[in-house]
Amino acid sequence: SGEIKRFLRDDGMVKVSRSLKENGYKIRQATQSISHEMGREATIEELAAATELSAEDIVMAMDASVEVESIYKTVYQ
Amino acid sequence: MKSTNKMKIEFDSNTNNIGFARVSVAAFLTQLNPTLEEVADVKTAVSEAVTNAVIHGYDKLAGYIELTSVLEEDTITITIVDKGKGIEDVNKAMEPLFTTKSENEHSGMGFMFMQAFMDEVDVKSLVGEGTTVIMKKRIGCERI
Amino acid sequence: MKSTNKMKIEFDSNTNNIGFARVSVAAFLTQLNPTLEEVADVKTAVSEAVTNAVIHGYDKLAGYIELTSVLEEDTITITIVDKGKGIEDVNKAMEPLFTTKSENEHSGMGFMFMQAFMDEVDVKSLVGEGTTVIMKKRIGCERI
Ligand SMILES: Nc1ncnc2c1ncn2[C@@H]1O[C@H](COP(=O)(O)OP(=O)(O)O)[C@@H](O)[C@H]1O
Ligand SMILES: Nc1ncnc2c1ncn2[C@@H]1O[C@H](COP(=O)(O)OP(=O)(O)O)[C@@H](O)[C@H]1O
Ligand SMILES: [Mg+2]
Ligand SMILES: [Mg+2]
Repeated sequence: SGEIKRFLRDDGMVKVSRSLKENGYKIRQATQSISHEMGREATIEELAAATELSAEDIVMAMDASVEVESIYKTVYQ
Repeated sequence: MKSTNKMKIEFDSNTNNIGFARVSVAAFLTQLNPTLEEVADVKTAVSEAVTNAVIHGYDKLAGYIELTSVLEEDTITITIVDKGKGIEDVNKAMEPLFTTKSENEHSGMGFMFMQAFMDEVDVKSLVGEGTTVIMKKRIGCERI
Repeated sequence: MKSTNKMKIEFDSNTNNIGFARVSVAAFLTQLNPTLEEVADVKTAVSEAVTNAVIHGYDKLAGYIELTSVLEEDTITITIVDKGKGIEDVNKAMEPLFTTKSENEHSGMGFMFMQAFMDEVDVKSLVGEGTTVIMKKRIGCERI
């Protein structure tokens, strides 16, 4: 099944996010630039559009306990 | 007008599940297009309520926690139920700094956080039967 | 030895809830300390199974979906139940490229994804009664 997985991924059908840390950085950047532009806080839909992440993945990436859990996973990637 | 949507999660009383409950509610809440601050508010309130169910409700005993979440228009209602030991005096329990576990890092601020971050917090409890916490928050009213 | 932990989520059949289901399972799974790739595998499989329940099981009708997740040792078992229309021929349905909804962007690859990303996939279905998908994955075996 390893080969099928690789094929499906290389084909772009499945996206594997690089790391939660990287996503966290993208989200924080987008939060800042949107609030600067709009003069108010960014909504999750605006952040999803700006980062190309799903809204649920954004809330998961921003959850501290999940980030801590995943520290060594960034090494793995 | 937004339609109604409902979810329910049930899980073992286990400190490991606090993060799971918090993230599940946050993921469900994204449908109301909240800001990250609104998400953080709800997550904090859920963490406090679920922590109370695990630490005080069931203490070291095994048990189930049930969390229901309903989206109606722009409001999220979250109900957290444990069948644990219950609270003798709810009004007193909700006073800032009141705690029955001062030995540990329990500061007696849990209910205060829930009240600060949600629009409404309602607690029903019976000794020996368990505790139900109902919290509501309107999303998006700080925008415009 | 790791102890057992269990959660159950129930939600309306609604495409908006697919993301919620996926992230809830991912958040629960973090307890087994998975790699990001393992998390992505499980999220993909859950998305496919829940999408099938919404799109094929209930089609446009209202209904509930139940997802149970159990952690035992280093293995996660996920069970997804719908009470929708059921599958006539499960073996045929599981063949790559088989789909009963070719009009839309349904490519008939859902079951293939589940099988590729999980270690075991078991499907039970009865026409008129609904469908149960049970998937298992051992976490951490690609490390060492
Ligand atoms: N689910 C519950 N079951 C039993 N007792 C509870 C529950 N939730 C809160 N309590 C009681 O209310 C008190 C105050 O709760 P809280 O404000 O969260 O402070 P803390 O958790 O730091 O003690 C707790 O010390 C406990 O006695
Ligand atoms: N939960 C379900 N209820 C009813 N039918 C289903 C269900 N899941 C799958 N099926 C049937 O199996 C077929 C194959 O599913 P899948 O491999 O996911 O491909 P696709 O969803 O792209 O059609 C579907 O087209 C449908 O006929
Ligand atoms: Mg507390
Ligand atoms: Mg499918």
